[in-house]
Amino acid sequence: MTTRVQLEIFEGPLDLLLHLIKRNEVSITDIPIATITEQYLATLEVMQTFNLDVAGEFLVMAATLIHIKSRMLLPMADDEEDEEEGTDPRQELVRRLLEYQRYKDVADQLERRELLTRDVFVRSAAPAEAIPPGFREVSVFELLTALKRVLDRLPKDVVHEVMLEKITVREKMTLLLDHLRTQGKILFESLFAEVTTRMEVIVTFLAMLELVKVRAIRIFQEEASGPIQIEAAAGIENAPAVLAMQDPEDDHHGT
Amino acid sequence: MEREAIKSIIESLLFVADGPLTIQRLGEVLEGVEKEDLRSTLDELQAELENSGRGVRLVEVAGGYQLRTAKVNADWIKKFLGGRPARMGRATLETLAIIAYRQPITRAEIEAIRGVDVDGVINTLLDRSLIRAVARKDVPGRPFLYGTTPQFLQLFNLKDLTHLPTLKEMEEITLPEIPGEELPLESAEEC
Amino acid sequence: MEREAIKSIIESLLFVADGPLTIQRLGEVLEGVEKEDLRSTLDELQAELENSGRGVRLVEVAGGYQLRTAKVNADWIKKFLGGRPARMGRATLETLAIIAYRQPITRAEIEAIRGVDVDGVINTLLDRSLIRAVARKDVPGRPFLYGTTPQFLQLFNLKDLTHLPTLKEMEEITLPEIPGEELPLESAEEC
Repeated sequence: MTTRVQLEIFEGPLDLLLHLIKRNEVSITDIPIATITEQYLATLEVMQTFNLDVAGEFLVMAATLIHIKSRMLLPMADDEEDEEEGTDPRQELVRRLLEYQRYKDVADQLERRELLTRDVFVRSAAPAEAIPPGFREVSVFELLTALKRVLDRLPKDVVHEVMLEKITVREKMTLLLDHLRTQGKILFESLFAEVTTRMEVIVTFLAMLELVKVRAIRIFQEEASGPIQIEAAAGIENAPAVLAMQDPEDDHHGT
Repeated sequence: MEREAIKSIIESLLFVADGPLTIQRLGEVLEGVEKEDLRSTLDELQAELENSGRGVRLVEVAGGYQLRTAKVNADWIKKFLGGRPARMGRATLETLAIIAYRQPITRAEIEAIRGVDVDGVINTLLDRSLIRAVARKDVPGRPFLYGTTPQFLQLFNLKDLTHLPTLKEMEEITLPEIPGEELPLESAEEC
Repeated sequence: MEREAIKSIIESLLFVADGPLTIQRLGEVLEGVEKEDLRSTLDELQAELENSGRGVRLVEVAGGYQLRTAKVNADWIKKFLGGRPARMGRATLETLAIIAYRQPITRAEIEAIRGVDVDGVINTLLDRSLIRAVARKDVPGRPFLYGTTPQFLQLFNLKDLTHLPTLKEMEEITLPEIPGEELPLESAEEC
């Protein structure tokens, strides 16, 4: 069973070869091919004896070793090149072993470093405070509650109807600003007085939201649970300019 | 075990814990250390962090102990977190709002409300685990119905959906903060 | 602002950050504080945590700064967190090493070096966000080219890729021959 355990630790044919080279205390650059080939094949045999699945790569390497060994035994003519690659097969093998060895070495070094989740740990759970907000503006939801109320007053399921609406958020924003310019302060509810579809409610609402965001309008109550009022923020005359700057973002509000 | 070593271990455990840590739980890990010793070590750690004006403090909360940032740095943390580049866009925000208040709701219904295609936005929200498909609507095509997730509640610091802001809270509205904007310097400089 | 206050704020920010924090980012939050001051404050904080044998340390990693638990407490944290820590196998490590040094690199190129199929390993590494596809190679089939991620740097506690352990130069080793040339017969005949 010890043999088996050892066999399973080979990462591949190159790993096995490096192991054999080390065990024989020979140099990678000067591999005694006959000996190493013999031991390599013997190892594969052991693997098969234990019914281990010998991966195709191991067999390919076996063939390569046998091929190199046979070439070693033949006198080599100066002009005769390897029929496959135009290079000496042992040389290519040496190059591969050396390169693989380099990465094995650095892998060892990496493994000895302070590894995250083995040696050191960072905070596991992002606390609530660390969650990216992006929309920490709770006021949006406060406003949406108002929207919900308005929606609840409307007949249910007019979804098809809303698709036909042509009014856009930008148009509503302009209307609302005009309205505020002439009326001064208005009641939130009055915005929806003549609105009949959910779509229009929502478009109106979104328009109001946009205006709050660019600080063109202000929404307030004079007392708790009192009527919600809307008024133009100071410097409303600048609002159209602000809106113009918002143009690219407004595209998605079109109906 | 030495007291300083125990303190160091406790600090490490508090650091990796995802919630308040009870003395009980600490005792399970640090077997053999008496509860009184744990408690006095915690007190010591708490005092040290406090007295040296550290950015991280140890607080006793919800029956356990938890490392938290120093209150005095709150505005800076808000500025740091609020100024993150990967902020949610307006479209995402609004879609999330509609889902939060109208759940369960289908993609088509959201699109009907917003008047635009919301595929990308829905995917973003799904990716960030703020919404999830909760069921299928019994209409042709059996579209998914979306609802918000616990992460959504966490993000808005809500106990549950019934705690979504109500009309009463409207009074608290002054001017909403524009995301990414700087914090007022007066409050920041108090630190 | 006072130096101690800055240090406290920095510690708070490091505590809430979900990854290494760059000097750049700290500078954006702490406007007006010079980069050198930030750096020296970080160094100071690092030294303080180190010298007082605290359970939390400050490390420079992946281009930024991050709070991490002290290595000496690793076993206790593992006991506390429970479960078997995901050990990194040899195949994974070797493949990761090859990608780290040779990036951008294709699957086939990695296989050529390791001598075995790496499909499974590549998928594991992609899942764990340690590598990512960075481009496609302009060869038939347009295979993906892989590179390492910031998470890779974090995993191995590396400041950046230039801090990888030195890879032994191939040139340092005397190869029998330059590819294409003949093998010297003397050495070949020894076999």
